[in-house]
Amino acid sequence: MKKKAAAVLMAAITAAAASLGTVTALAAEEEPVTIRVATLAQQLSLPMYYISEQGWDVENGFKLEITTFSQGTGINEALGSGLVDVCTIGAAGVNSCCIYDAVYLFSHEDSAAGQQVMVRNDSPIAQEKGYLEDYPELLGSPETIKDATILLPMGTGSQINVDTYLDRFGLTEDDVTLVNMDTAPAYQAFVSGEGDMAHTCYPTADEYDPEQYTVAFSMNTVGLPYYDNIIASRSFFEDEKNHDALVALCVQLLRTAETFKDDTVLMDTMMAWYELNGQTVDRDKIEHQVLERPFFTYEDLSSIDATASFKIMAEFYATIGNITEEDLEHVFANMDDTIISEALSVYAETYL
Amino acid sequence: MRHNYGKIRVVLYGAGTFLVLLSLWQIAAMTSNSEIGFPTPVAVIGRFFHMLSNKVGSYTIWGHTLWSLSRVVIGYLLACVLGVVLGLTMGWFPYVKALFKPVFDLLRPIAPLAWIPLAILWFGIGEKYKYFLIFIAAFVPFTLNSYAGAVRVDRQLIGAARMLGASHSQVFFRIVVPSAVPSIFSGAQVALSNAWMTMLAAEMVRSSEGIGWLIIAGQGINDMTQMIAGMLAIGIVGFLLANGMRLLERRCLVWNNQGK
Amino acid sequence: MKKKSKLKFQIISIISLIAFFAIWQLLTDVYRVIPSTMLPSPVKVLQTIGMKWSVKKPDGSTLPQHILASLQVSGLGFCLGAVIGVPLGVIMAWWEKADLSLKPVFDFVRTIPPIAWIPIMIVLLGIGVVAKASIVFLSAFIPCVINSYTGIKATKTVHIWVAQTFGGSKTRTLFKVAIPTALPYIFTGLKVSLNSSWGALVAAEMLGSASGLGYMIQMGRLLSRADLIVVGMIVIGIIGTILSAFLDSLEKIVVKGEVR
Amino acid sequence: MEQSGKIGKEKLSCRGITKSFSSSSGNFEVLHDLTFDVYENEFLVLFGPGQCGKTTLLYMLAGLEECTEGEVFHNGEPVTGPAPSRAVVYQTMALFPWMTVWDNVSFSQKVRKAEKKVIAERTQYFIDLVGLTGFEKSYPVQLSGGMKQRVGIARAYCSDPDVLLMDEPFGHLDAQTRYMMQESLGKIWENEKRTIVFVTNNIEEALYLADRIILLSDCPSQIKKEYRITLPRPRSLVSPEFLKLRKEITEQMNMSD
Repeated sequence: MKKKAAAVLMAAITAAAASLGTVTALAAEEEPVTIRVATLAQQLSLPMYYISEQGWDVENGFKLEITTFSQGTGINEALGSGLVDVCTIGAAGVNSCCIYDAVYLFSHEDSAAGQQVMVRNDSPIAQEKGYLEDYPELLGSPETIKDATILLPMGTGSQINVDTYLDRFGLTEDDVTLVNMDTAPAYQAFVSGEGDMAHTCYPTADEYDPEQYTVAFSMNTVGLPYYDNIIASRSFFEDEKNHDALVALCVQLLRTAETFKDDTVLMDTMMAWYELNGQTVDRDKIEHQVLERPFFTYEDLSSIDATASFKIMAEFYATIGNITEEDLEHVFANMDDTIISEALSVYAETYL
Repeated sequence: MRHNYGKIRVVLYGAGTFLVLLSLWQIAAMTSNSEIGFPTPVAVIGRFFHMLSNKVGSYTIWGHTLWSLSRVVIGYLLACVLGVVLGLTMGWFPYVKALFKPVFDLLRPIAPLAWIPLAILWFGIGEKYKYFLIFIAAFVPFTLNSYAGAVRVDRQLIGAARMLGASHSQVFFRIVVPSAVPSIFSGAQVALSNAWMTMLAAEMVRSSEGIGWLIIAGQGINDMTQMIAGMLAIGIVGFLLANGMRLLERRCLVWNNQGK
Repeated sequence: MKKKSKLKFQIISIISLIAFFAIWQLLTDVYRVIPSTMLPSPVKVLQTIGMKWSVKKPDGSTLPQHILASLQVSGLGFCLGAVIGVPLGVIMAWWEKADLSLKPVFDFVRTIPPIAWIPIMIVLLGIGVVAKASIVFLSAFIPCVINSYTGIKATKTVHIWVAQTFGGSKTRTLFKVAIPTALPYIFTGLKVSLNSSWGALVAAEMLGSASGLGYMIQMGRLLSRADLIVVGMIVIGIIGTILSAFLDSLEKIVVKGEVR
Repeated sequence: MEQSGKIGKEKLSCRGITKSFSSSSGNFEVLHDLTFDVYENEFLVLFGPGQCGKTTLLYMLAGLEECTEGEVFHNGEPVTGPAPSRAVVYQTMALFPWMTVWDNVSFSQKVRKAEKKVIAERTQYFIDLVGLTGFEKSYPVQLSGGMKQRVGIARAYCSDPDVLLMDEPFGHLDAQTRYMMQESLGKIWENEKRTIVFVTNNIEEALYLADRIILLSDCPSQIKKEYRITLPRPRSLVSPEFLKLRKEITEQMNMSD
């Protein structure tokens, strides 16, 4: 045991020293273009995971290196520090587009389901339902929501979710106290009696005991379209030799979305992902979580304007002051559609 | 602070208190009905030994500890070398002091953890930002204590050395540096606990292995037992590091044991 | 040092400070070597301080509110540390049984950095000011215990002998003789403890907070706003310096005839 | 002050030495216009009451302190700073705590980069001379007061000085060790003839060791009187001449001029 442990330590030191000092030279030309991908955990990383498992990436001239993150803000930092080329990210992607000049390619999944805020059954907010006619599902009223303490991971889609909810009741962030906590710690704090409302998402959402907690609102009930997006770093996007690899990646994502229409394939992949990450999960329990968040196929992207959600989020960030007006212009300027349109036509020729 | 009250009595009392505390914890855990099952000490210790042999994530506790230690070692050694050199030269050469001390005093009061966001911005979220953070956390105590050691050198010893024919640089290397060693060692002790704490913070912010990651992974899946077992590991390793440093000090400073 | 050379070094120090800021300004705004997302220029930092003084955006509170929240958390933590730490140190030093039983537990708890307690504190004490103060308490109470312990132990046995010859009971001697003599040590302990409780502020606010300088830095990180980060760091640094300067002058007044 | 008979040529000479310290409450003069010479291979003792600047005077002879007025000459050359040729034995011994006895004694040779063989020989010789054989490897913290002072003496001798300046070297020792040290210093001086300037406020010590005694007055101290001691060595502290001289000097010292 001792020798192995020492070997690990030595390896760690040499690896660290190497990364500290030398800049690793790019792989030789004819090898597939390596794309370093950052994805959010669980369901959102499935397409990338599936592509590399099936070997579809090497077949089409690119190689995926996947790292998973718990929050979009972590991915922002990865993009900012040039450790990542492409990422799947939610609302936090707006920051990357305006501050790190990243490029929005397209939205690949409707991930609104599960993005909800829980409230205790016995709390005053839970007693009032249907206060607003056009949003019958929403719980609470301006009086009960005012001065509430809400636990949520700030700077992500959940903040927009909460702000939209407040906006429906004519309130703003200044009327409540927003406490910045990651989803899991938020659950533990809320469950031990802290705060009045706690934002959550799958899989933590299912941990809440239905007898004690109900959904005050979710992205669907608040009417906020929330899609996850594929975003590329500016340097990677502008490098001509990566163009084909990017198109190929988008094509494979569309192909995976198509195969994921078959529920059993989708669920098997999900279970395989959990296995790989050393987490034991009950298949039936998580089935609804996975199926409620469909991936956009070729037909979906041809019929609806998938960029709507990203634009709404960017405008929202501007209104609450997270980004300035000219940042907003910057975001819109960075929304590219050339790659996805090329990918759609390539997909049509090969797979239809 | 060590008073020998007879070995057996020491062990008896110490073990006694630990037992009392553990049983209190056991009772509290069993009776508590909080939503999150509060683990009992037995579960925690059991999990700790379980994690010693089987993997959590990609390593056992040994691997995680080694990862954490490897990060501390690199940042710590760098801070030791630079901190001592800067501290001693600042303490002995007035020009160096005039040049570097103001900027050093400007950056010194900033808590190491406050550097995390900037470190991530500068070095990305790989390993480098952890080395930078640990370096900053250890660099300040090393520099401060070396500076204090060099400034507080006994003037008479310097007179004696010059009287015996030592040149200005010989005085620095043969008199100032050795006489600063005791206070450098006390700086090393502070630097070690700083480095250890900051390494943990860096790992809890972003990492895929290490003891800090172990706790955060536990928190991520609401596994309180893993969280507390992780803390147990941190406590043990921290305990060994601190005592290891004291032993090293006692061995190296045999000429000074009447001082401290 | 002769008058002339002392002045010379002061000038060099001022020049080096000005150079530090000038280089920083040149590298960021003037020559754009470092992008503003990585490091804002001093001018931008000043603008942000000006803006943040009255504007709540984008992190939800103005700078004075952040400062107030932080002072509240570390202040409460410090008081807890002093109120519990000092008596604990005195008891441990004065009664041998207490020393034997409490010391091992204290040494073990001491090695677990405050930040490792965060996940547990969320469950035990929630996320209010008390929970955050408990994280500060964990790093503040250690210097209090150590210094009051050393203070009492350092009380000359002759003092105790003198008190006992005049018929003082053990506890009366403690309050009449031992504690007054240990006052300078206890005061140093309080000084160190206040510094470390200000240092632990950033860790405490990682527990989940809605305002405070540590929170402001975190928000700067989440929103990729380097200027918020640097402003938070600088304000922490400035307040830290003011605190320790205040304590140094207080110490000079309070502890006049102390043995150093 | 008449010039006593010449023993050898002058080693050290002071011309109009004055020393005053400027403190917040104005200047405080310690030494006032001292002029005297130190002759080759002479055991000169500067004797005077407790606080009369004897140590400052000694430091000025060694070059560790600057003179406010006047100058110190060594073999005719003005003294500008400390040098191995004017070795000092400190009252507080000032040994290097992190060095073993061997390293302390051989310090001056090592600093001068003498070759290995010479260093080893000289160091061993002087360690044996002061009676510290066998303690080469121990640290100062492990030695008694007397032994530490022996290291101080050996260290000074080892730098092959032209003049040995001793600042109340036995001031901190208990009476017993003090007598023993005075005796061994006398013997050492017999074997290794050097010019020695010895500062003390203890009359027996002065009379036991000195060829010549310069009596200094209170601050600002001046030369009160000079005595040539021609008693045969080794002197006994109880012989009538010894006691007579002792009485005379003590009276002279207590007589305020």
